[in-house]
Amino acid sequence: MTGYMTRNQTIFRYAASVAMALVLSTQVMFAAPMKGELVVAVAQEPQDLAAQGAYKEVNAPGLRNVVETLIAQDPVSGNLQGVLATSWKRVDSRTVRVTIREGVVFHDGSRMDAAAVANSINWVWSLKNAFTIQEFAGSGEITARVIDSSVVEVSSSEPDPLLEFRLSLNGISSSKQLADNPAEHFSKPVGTGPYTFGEWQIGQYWTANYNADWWGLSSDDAYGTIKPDWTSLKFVFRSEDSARVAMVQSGEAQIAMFPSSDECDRAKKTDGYSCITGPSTTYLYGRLDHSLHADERLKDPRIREAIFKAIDIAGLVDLVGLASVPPGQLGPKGTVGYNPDVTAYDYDPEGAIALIAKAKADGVDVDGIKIEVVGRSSTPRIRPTVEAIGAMLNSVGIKTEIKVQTPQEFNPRVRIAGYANEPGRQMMQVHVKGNPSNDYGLLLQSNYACPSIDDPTGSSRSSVYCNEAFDAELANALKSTGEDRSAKLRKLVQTVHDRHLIVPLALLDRGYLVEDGIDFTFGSDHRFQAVYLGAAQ
Amino acid sequence: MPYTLRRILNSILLLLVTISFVFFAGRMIGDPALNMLGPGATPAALEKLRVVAGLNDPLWQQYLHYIGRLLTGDLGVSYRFGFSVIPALDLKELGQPVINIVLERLPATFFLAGSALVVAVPLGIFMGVTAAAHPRSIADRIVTALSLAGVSVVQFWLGLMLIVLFSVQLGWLPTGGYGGFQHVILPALTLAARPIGRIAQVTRSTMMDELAKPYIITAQAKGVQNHRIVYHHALKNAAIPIVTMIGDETSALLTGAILVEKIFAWPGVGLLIIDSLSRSDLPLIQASIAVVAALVIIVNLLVDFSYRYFKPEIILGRGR
Amino acid sequence: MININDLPGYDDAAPLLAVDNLCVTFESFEGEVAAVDGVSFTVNPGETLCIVGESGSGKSASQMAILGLLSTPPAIISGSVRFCGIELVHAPQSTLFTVRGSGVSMIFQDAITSLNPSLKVGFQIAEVFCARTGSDRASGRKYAIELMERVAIPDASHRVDDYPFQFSGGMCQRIMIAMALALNPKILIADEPTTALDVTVQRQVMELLKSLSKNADLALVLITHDLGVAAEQADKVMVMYAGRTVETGLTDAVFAKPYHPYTQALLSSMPDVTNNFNRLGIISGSPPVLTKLPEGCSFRPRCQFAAPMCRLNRPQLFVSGPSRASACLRVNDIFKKKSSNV
Amino acid sequence: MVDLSKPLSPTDVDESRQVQLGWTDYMRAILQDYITFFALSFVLLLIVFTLGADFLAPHEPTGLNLRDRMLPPGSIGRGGDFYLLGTDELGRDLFTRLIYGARVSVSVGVLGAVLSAIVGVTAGLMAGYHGGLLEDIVMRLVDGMLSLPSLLVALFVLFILGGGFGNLVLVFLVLHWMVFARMARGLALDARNSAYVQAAVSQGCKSGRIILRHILPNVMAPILVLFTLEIAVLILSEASLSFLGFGVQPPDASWGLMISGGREHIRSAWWLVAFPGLAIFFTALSLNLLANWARAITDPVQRWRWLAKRTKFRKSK
Repeated sequence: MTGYMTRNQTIFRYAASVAMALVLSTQVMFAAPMKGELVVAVAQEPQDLAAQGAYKEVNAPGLRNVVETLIAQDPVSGNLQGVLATSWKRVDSRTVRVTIREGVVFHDGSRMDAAAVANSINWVWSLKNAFTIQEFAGSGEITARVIDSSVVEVSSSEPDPLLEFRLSLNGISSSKQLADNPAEHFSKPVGTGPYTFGEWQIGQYWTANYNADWWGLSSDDAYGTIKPDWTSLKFVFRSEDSARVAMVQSGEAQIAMFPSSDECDRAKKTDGYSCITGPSTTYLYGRLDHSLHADERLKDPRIREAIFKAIDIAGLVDLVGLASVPPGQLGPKGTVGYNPDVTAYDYDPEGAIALIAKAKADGVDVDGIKIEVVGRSSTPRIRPTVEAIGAMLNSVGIKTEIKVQTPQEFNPRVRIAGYANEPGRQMMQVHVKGNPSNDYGLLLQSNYACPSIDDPTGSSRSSVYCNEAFDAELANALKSTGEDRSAKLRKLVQTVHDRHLIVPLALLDRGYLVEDGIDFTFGSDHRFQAVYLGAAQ
Repeated sequence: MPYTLRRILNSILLLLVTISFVFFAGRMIGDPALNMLGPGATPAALEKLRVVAGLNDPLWQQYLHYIGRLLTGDLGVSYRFGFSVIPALDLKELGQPVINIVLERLPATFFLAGSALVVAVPLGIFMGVTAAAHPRSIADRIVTALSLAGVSVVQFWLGLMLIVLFSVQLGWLPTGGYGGFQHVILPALTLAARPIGRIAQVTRSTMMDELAKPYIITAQAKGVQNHRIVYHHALKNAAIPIVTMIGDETSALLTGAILVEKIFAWPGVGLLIIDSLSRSDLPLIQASIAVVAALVIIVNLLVDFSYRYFKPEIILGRGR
Repeated sequence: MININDLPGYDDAAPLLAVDNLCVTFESFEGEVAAVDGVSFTVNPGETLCIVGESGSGKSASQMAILGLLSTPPAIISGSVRFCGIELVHAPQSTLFTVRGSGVSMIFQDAITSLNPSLKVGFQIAEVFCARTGSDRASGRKYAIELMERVAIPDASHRVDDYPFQFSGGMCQRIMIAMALALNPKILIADEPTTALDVTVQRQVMELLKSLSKNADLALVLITHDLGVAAEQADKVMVMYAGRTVETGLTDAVFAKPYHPYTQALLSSMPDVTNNFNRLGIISGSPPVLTKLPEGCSFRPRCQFAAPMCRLNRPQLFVSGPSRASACLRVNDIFKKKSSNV
Repeated sequence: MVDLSKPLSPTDVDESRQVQLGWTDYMRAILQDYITFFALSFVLLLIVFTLGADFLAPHEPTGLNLRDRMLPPGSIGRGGDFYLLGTDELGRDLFTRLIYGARVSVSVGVLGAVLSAIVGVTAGLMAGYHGGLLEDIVMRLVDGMLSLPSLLVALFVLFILGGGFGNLVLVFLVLHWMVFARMARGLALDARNSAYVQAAVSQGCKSGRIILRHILPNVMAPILVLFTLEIAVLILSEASLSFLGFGVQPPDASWGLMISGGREHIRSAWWLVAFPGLAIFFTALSLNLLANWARAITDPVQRWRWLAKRTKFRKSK
């Protein structure tokens, strides 16, 4: 019986693909002409194209064209809107019920029903799988269960006001693929999006082709305002800034991601393409070892203050380019818990020298300090940044050692499981991290809460700070909502600022070089989606 | 032929030594299981992988195992999607065999290195011969200057400058990437600069020596045309140092391609090596090095055997 | 292909080879060096001319200059060389290529190194033949075998595909001769063809040259320092010293009665020619250094008969008898002295 | 004696008399040969700047000046500082950085070449002089290592050991001693059969003494030429390895690293890439030229050619 079904399905699928081909060809012939291939020069090759990667555009650029989420942020308003979900409803502090869109089919032909969605959500958020999205999105295990064929109930193990937001992060991919060929889940994404995955030439590019069968083409509430114009998308990996720019300039690519500020300025004077920039929620910051496995001398508040005073943040912002001076905290104005009283750390080298002298007079072995300023090689413009910080600290009399390490070297040293083995460390990690949740909760938790060696999957596993009283207050704040939550978070923001734990160095803008004739809308999450792209007016 | 056999055996031994070196040295960079599964791996998963992959065996046993699999063409599985990080998948082997990944990249490297050779060999020989045939002339000076410049220039710097000039300023050629003729011009030129210089230098000096030999006068005296004397009589006798140099430079091209492929985003073995180094993908690094070393050793072998064509004494067994 | 007859200046009636006041100078570290200084001679069809002299006397340089084989610079060549009326000094390359091989051929001292080690001998022999006549390789090979048989190389049909290193020195010299004969030249210049060979082989090679010149009506210019060879082979002899001709004339006449002390000295070292002058068994001193030639007569420092007058000016060639000339200021005195000595 | 079957060259004519040349002749020859003179001057200047960087550099090498970022060559900064070759992305004087970069690049090259030469020449001379099993082992090793892809092996070893000055020099030693060994062995073979060594042997000299006092001085010239060339090769290799991130690590600034850093700004600040590249180019070029000159001047036949051009000034004197 199963065999019969399968054969029947096969025949049906053949018929469907023939029909689809016919539709497609008539569309190509008679409908509005499509624009051919859209080439996007991206800065980085994805590590993989697993569905969980939809949360980080930087690491998996373009994935959201293939794999869609239940909910997404509107690029213009920033409000949550339904994609694969048509509506959702809060049940309690830790549960949301989501009604999913009917009639949507994955690219492999399997139906996207409640079971498939639940399966996909459980896969991505399973603590056993320990995907990086969990670290990004904060603690609490998310599970999903089927209510009926079109309703899924998603719950978090902790009270979670941001649960809907978290659902905007993870991609929904085919359960059939996970069952049949889990290996391909990482290299050949199967989603529901307007483009189907084409091929991935490792080291070169990955492509996606127009999906004539996309649900959005027949739906009034599709999130894209414009029909997909391009027959195919090609994401070309070019780590060199100048190479990406040159690709747009020579017409090899229509869009180049993340040009430097120089290039952006230059684009204004050049015909044929322009530079579009916009604010992001991404921060460049320095995290200085504090409570855990840190050198004793770094626990002296004068030393820490001196280090923070020695850093010319405005200068660094200028150096990094396409950025602004952050307000002394890791979230922009408008974030829940934003503290207007906290401002950027003062640049005061004389003050720093005085503080150090005082500490020295009190018997602190200042000359023995040697701060290791480390960046990850994949971070843009990291080398000059760490060199500059090193030089700034040197100039107030603090010795430094600067390093740019590969992710393989760097990543273990950031996580508690790795740095627990490094006794007496004096490291300042220079990092980039996004905070799209519009709320300080996740941010404080992942950066300032005590990490646990025993639970390497914990959300705060990369924190270098540990204070039980702080953790208790944070847990309390995370459970609350509304103005109460804001007030509690504000207080915590003040605390971390005063303790000189993390120095926000720059609030990064993101820029794109875009060929003239293309209208490109993007939100603060900076996810590249071809459906937001159309011919300019 | 015993000589041929001996050379081949020597080469195989050398390859084995190289591969062994890479194997043991690779073990110095830490726990392979941890490298494979990444820092997020649970101790249970690590232990499981160690058992499955035989990492708990004594090193010599692992080595023999590695060599044994190598003989069947199996160089392991890439760490990239290598073993499932995902306990739910119960440690399935997900990755591609590294040998396939390397072989997939070879054509691109061959295309690049081949294009560079196609430019460098005739041009280098022509320059060297011209200079030798007209010593101290303007042509000689130009050739000497160009060949010195070719060996003194930093390859990747030249590549960058060519990109700035031809792709950015003039917009004539693409900035990089894999493709047809247009794409290969700049990387091939960049790669060819040094071999052109080296081949021209060695051609010039050996041809000067050859052209001063008595048989040249004989050929002149019997009325052979100059170009024929130079290209037919002298060049064949000058061939051994030139071919040796071409062989050396071919080997250098295969490895020099690392830099050029990086600059031009050319998806060959060189770029693969850089990528796999930055990902610490040890099986892939080992396989790439093994393949490139094998190629280089084969080139050396071919050069060695080609001597017989140029020196009849060697074939006929009456070495000088 | 251009024939010799088509070259400008070709004149059937002109002497086969007429060299007039040929000078070859080299630029050197210490100034200019005259390797050949005003040499003149003619060669007629079928004739054998021997040029005799010590090493460095300019014998070879003059012959190389004739065929345009010296690279200029560093050599500077002046004077005139006419082959059948065709001027060869500063002639265009095309003229030289035509004349070489088909008009004048040259063979060299060290046959083994003078053959291309990496080409088969048959190919080398027939190379210009194929190039000039447009023949294919097969007929070239056939022709090469023919020529090899002509110079008496045994088993030519097999050895045609061998390489030079597979032959002995004498055989190599034969191959070179065969090669030189490939285009039926009218003159063969042989530059000390036997010096590098064993004595027995020397003889065979000389016999071969002799028979070739007899049978093929080939004019021969033989450069040698071996007066025995000269006496046996030559119709005419020319003696050179320090780049200059010191004596020239018909072989029998010169050998019977040398008019130049240098010729006398050379002859005296030849026991089998004549023992008239046996008291002058050796030539004292050493050959001159061309950059430091003495004033006046170059031979003066080594000359028994040197007189103050020899220091004053360089002796010119002057006719000292029927069809012979010598360059000694004291030719009459010597002769008297010799006569009186007898 | 003179063999006239060759085209005559004056070399043959005066080969019989050795021209005795003093060092003033060489100096004069260099002064007349403007190309070699340029090369020598460049190398001398480089040495002076490398040794005297602390006194000669116009600015602080690591001094940060974010107000004067990426000024083009010949600019005057806001504080009135003059920047001959412009400034880099941190506002540091490029000329100063080049001088300090020379320290790293040149010393990696020189140190690598010195160590390779010491090891290689020792091994080669011993192998060539003693022969036998030692020679077999050394030469097998040399041949084997020479046929390895050296850049690749260097990359791999540095990947394992980590980059940095010391490791870089170590890798260069391991991968370049063979070049010296091969040459030294050939020279030692020749020397072993020469009259002066035979004479020393017959006088009962110990082999160590013969190698050190008799052979080594006589083979020094070609080894020095090779040494010069190797410095150039190593400087180029260092640049490549540093460029790929496996060589010298910041804040040490080598020329290769400077190119690597400037690459991001290649379109807006060409000088950041152009000048370090030119510095490497001219250094390598000068070393090559000097090696060519030294090779010519120590070769009796070629020496004539070099000095012949100088005939005129000799005469006019």
